[in-house]
Amino acid sequence: MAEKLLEVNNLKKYFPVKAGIFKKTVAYVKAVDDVSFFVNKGETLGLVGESGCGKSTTGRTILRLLEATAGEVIFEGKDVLSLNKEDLRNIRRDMQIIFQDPYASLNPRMTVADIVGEPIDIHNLAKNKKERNEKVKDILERVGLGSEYMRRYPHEFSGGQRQRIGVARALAVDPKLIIADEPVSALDVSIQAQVINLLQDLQKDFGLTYLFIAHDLSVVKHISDRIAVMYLGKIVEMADKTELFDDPMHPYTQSLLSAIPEADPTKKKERIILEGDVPSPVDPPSGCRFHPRCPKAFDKCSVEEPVFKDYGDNHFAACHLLEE
Amino acid sequence: MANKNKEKLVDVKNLKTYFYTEEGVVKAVDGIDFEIYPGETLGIVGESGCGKSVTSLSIMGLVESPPGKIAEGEILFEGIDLTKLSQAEMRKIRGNEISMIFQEPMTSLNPVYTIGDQISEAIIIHKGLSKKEAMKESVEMLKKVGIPLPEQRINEYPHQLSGGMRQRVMIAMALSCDPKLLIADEPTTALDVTIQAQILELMNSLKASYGMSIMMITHDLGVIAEISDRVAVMYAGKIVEYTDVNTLFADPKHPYTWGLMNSIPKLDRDVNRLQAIPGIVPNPLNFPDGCKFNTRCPLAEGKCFTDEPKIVDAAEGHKVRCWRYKDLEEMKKQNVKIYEEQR
Amino acid sequence: MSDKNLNKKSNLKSEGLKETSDTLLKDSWRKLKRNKLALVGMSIVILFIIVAILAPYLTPYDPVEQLIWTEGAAVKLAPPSADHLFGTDLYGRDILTRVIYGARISLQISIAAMSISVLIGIILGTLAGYYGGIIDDIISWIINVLYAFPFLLFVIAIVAFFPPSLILTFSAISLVYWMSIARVVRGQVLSIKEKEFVEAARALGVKDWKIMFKHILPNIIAPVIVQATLGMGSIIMIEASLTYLGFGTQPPTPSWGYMISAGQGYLAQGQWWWGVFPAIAIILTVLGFNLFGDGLRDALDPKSR
Amino acid sequence: MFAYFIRRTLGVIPVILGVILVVFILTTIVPGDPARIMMGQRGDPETLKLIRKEMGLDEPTHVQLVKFYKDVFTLNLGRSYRNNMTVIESIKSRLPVTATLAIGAMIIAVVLGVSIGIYSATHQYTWQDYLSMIFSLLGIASPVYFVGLIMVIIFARKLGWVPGTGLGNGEWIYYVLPILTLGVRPMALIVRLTRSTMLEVVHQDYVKTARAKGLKEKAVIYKHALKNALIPVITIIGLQTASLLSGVMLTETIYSLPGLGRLSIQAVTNRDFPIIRGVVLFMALVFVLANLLVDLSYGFFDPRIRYE
Repeated sequence: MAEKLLEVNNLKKYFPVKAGIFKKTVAYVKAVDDVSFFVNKGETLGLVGESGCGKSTTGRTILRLLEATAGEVIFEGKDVLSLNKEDLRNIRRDMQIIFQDPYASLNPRMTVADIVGEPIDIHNLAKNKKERNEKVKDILERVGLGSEYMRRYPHEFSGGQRQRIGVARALAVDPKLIIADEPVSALDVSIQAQVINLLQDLQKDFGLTYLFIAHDLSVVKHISDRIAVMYLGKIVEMADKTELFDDPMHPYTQSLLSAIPEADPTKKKERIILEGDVPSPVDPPSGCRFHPRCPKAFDKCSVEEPVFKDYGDNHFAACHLLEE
Repeated sequence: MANKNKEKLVDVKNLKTYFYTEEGVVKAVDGIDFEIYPGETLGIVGESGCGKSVTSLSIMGLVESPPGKIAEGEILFEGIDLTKLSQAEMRKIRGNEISMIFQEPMTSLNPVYTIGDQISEAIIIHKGLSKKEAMKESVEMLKKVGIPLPEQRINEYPHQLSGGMRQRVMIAMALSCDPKLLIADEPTTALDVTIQAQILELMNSLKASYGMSIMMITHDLGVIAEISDRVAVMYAGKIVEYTDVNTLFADPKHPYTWGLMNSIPKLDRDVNRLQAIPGIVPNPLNFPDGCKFNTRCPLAEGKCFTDEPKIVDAAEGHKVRCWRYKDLEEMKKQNVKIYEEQR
Repeated sequence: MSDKNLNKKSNLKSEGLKETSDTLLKDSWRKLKRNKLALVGMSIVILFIIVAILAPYLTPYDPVEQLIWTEGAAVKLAPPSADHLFGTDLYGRDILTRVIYGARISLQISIAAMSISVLIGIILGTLAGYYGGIIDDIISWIINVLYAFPFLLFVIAIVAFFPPSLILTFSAISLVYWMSIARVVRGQVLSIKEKEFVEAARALGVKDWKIMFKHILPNIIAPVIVQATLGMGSIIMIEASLTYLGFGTQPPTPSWGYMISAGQGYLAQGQWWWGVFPAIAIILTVLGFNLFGDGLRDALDPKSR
Repeated sequence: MFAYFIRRTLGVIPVILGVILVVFILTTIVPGDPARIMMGQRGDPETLKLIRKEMGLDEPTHVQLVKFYKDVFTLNLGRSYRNNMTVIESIKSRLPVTATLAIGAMIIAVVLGVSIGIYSATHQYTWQDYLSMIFSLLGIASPVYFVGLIMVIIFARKLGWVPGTGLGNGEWIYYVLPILTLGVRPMALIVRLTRSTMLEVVHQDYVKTARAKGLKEKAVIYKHALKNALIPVITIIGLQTASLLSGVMLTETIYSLPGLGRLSIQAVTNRDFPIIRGVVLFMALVFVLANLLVDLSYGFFDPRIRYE
């Protein structure tokens, strides 16, 4: 039985919408609305969805970069959401994040040595300056950057190299969990592969656990052990990756899978083209949130919200069709 | 031969578009040849900075000058060299016979004018219709690209529409004057997969009904496989491989194409590690001598560092620019992974 | 084998890394050097500062001593000559000398006023931008209110009722000028605190004050320097206007604004030098700061290359 | 859009309340006894007492403040200590001159500034462009009073085209030089800003789209680029009101025009507190209202705000 490292229960994150004459809160963007999942030690859970589905907000809320509206985030038995400032700082040694934009995620006024060294300083992981520099050097080499780069500033590096620096910074505290928020989507195809390989190598070497957030299903499939699919603030399906790709249960997952253009001109696959756009998370559809676009929706779907439950072998889904 | 020439809608010959910057000359497009036949879709694929967008802007005559300039070459459109046309003559072609859609639907529409205003503009100049008729025509176009409630939409402003809808508006605008060639520069890159699928389907069906040619520029091999008939792969301002889509995917002959295909994860098969191309694209101000791919190519040796390879016919209708494409073929046969799974 | 080496070397090069590291400062200097107008501006600014500092060594005359009492009427409103390059004024004072000493006064007031403004501006702007909420509401309200007053009238209303002095002048100017800095700082902090590197710092457990000092402040220094450089010109202009109207530096202390106001009556009669030279000094100095500031803006912008 | 209008309009209220507060503080922190300052040496104890009572100086500060707010809202701002006119009357009598100057200068600055700016941007790196850049750099760096001085000497004294100073019988010709003088600086600023925003806008994607449609360059510039480029220019016009009012003080001084600027300087020199309060308050309110108008006009130029 795999050991759970992270467990998220009924997590909600609502952003107030202010409007009108006095900028009163008139509604909420329900960015994350009652989301539950877990990540086992040493595995990679892929969290996929289209823009605005709440996947990045989920990641940030787990780390308390955003304060949750409701719910529980259990990391190694401790509820992260109720920790005080000091305990939170301590737990951040164990949970780290890698960002999407390699240009915005590094402080342009700090050298690489300082960027990677800062976490070491904060958590007193080095006894003296020499040890700190040794550590920084070490980590940089681990991510494929020579120590001769230490005194340079971020703007001197290419996107892929910057992303490596971001990985090094996260790695510096020796974390157990890394939340990777679209870490390769800003990179060119040939560079993407380099960073994906790096992340996989590091996982093996350090026994890392990843929550891998992305919109690109083929990348997620390559790197993940299990995959959760989000739509409009909710997880609609979660399963082992082969299970999910071979036997997608939720109509949204099915159409998502069919929509990916494959690099193989001989394969003309049957497309399920969804109608329209994703509705606004301010005023999500009643019942199942997918029903206005769902090719298989029936009466019940617009009235009652389907329950997210296990249909065997840890294959979770939320759809009325499955209950029939 | 002469007959075949006549058939070509577009014939680009030795096109060189350079940018003269303070740091030096950027050879964004450096001597490329390709052609587009009526009714076909030509895909141009490459990573950022390879010159694919500059190629499309060169055809449209929209390269910003200064600093950019078409330094050499011809762009024959129905036999007429576009590079020699005056601005006024070029304007009659732009938006009329050749039209273009861009990557960013969010910024490609003018925020201060209504959708109808912007679509009808091209109709008024090129078809000579009155404003009222043009508006009616715009509604028709919006219907064709699948925008619900078109009568209402023409009075709305771009910020009131979603990204996918805006891209549909761009397509409606581009097709409003029945162009012979539609240039699409990364039209789906900014969109989500399900919306991308909608747009690609729309483009395919419109192509069928309008019979125009499409030049599809993208970095996404999946989109290329989906929509193109023939493909040109670009790297550092040059076409490195040029053939029909099935051949390209079945038998890539350039190490760069080969690497690109192996560096993307596949849906239908699992690999433990991706075969990544090492290094990064060279700085355009500082291209290496010899083959421009030699800084990243595992096969590079001797000649590759000194002499630039010419693009040659490796097989019937299969052009490749590489000194060692035959060696690559050998290696592929022996199942050698040229991009070692280095750590 | 040599091929392999070659390969490796060009690899490094192609990755855009030069042999030596470019600091941001060097990078900015490189960009600034290309901008000729900015260099002109910078030269004027440097000249202005040198002249102000070295004033006593640059001229044999005293700025205040009225030579007509010792040398007679010949030095009264004398046109430019070898002895008096800019001529003399009604009291036989050397105008060049007074322009040079005027630079001193201008520099003192503008530097003092700008330093205070920058200090207040950074503190209040950062607090407003970083904490938002009620703190931001209050600070923004103060800024909006102060912005509503015509600058000159406001300063006059402050200085008019106190005994005139240098300290009063620069204090009054900085009392209203800080908001220009604060506005810039607030806007910058608002945008930078949303950047992912600040989120990364928070995710690492960096404390609030440290995020402000280490991650946010260094990134707003450039726009503050630009705003301060441009602002030096505005303050010099304000000080001159104040003096021109009789509310700033009091005679006989040499000051550009006063010289124009004293000399303007003689301008049309042909004795143009009394009023024109100090005016040229103002125009050049303000122009210098504006050109230099604009150049810095482009040079310090990490987006431009 | 209605909500936007209302919100902007209501947003002005705290600023106005603050402006009144600042005016109060300005005239209260004066060192010593305001009554004594106003009357100078001539004040006998009886008069001083009377003045103190009239101004409410014998009351505690917070009572004075409340009274001041009340006075402002009932437009009861007192009388000048020089000529016994009410403050409102004084402002009314001086306003036409200042309004003519300020509005005239603004119209010239906007019309010429925007046109020259566009011309400059569309003819980048030509001699006309350089000329307009030099003009605008000098315009920004030159003190208003020096510009006025030179204009008077050239156009009035030497060429005799227009009268020099004063207002004659209020004929329009007397306003020509002052308006030009006052307009130079804002015009120079608008030229620079229009030029730079135009150059920026011209590189936007939607301008590329417009060109790709085959539009004439004129239509691209004047239809697609201009309307977007004007948005920041309008902001600057609003913010320029304050410096324009500062300029008014200087312009009226050099041309000896009986406007609000002169009035304010005279009032300060004369220590005429009610007038100082009145004029400072009035000018600040003009600025606030001008910027409110600018905010509201965004609704016209920018549909993103109209549909907020």
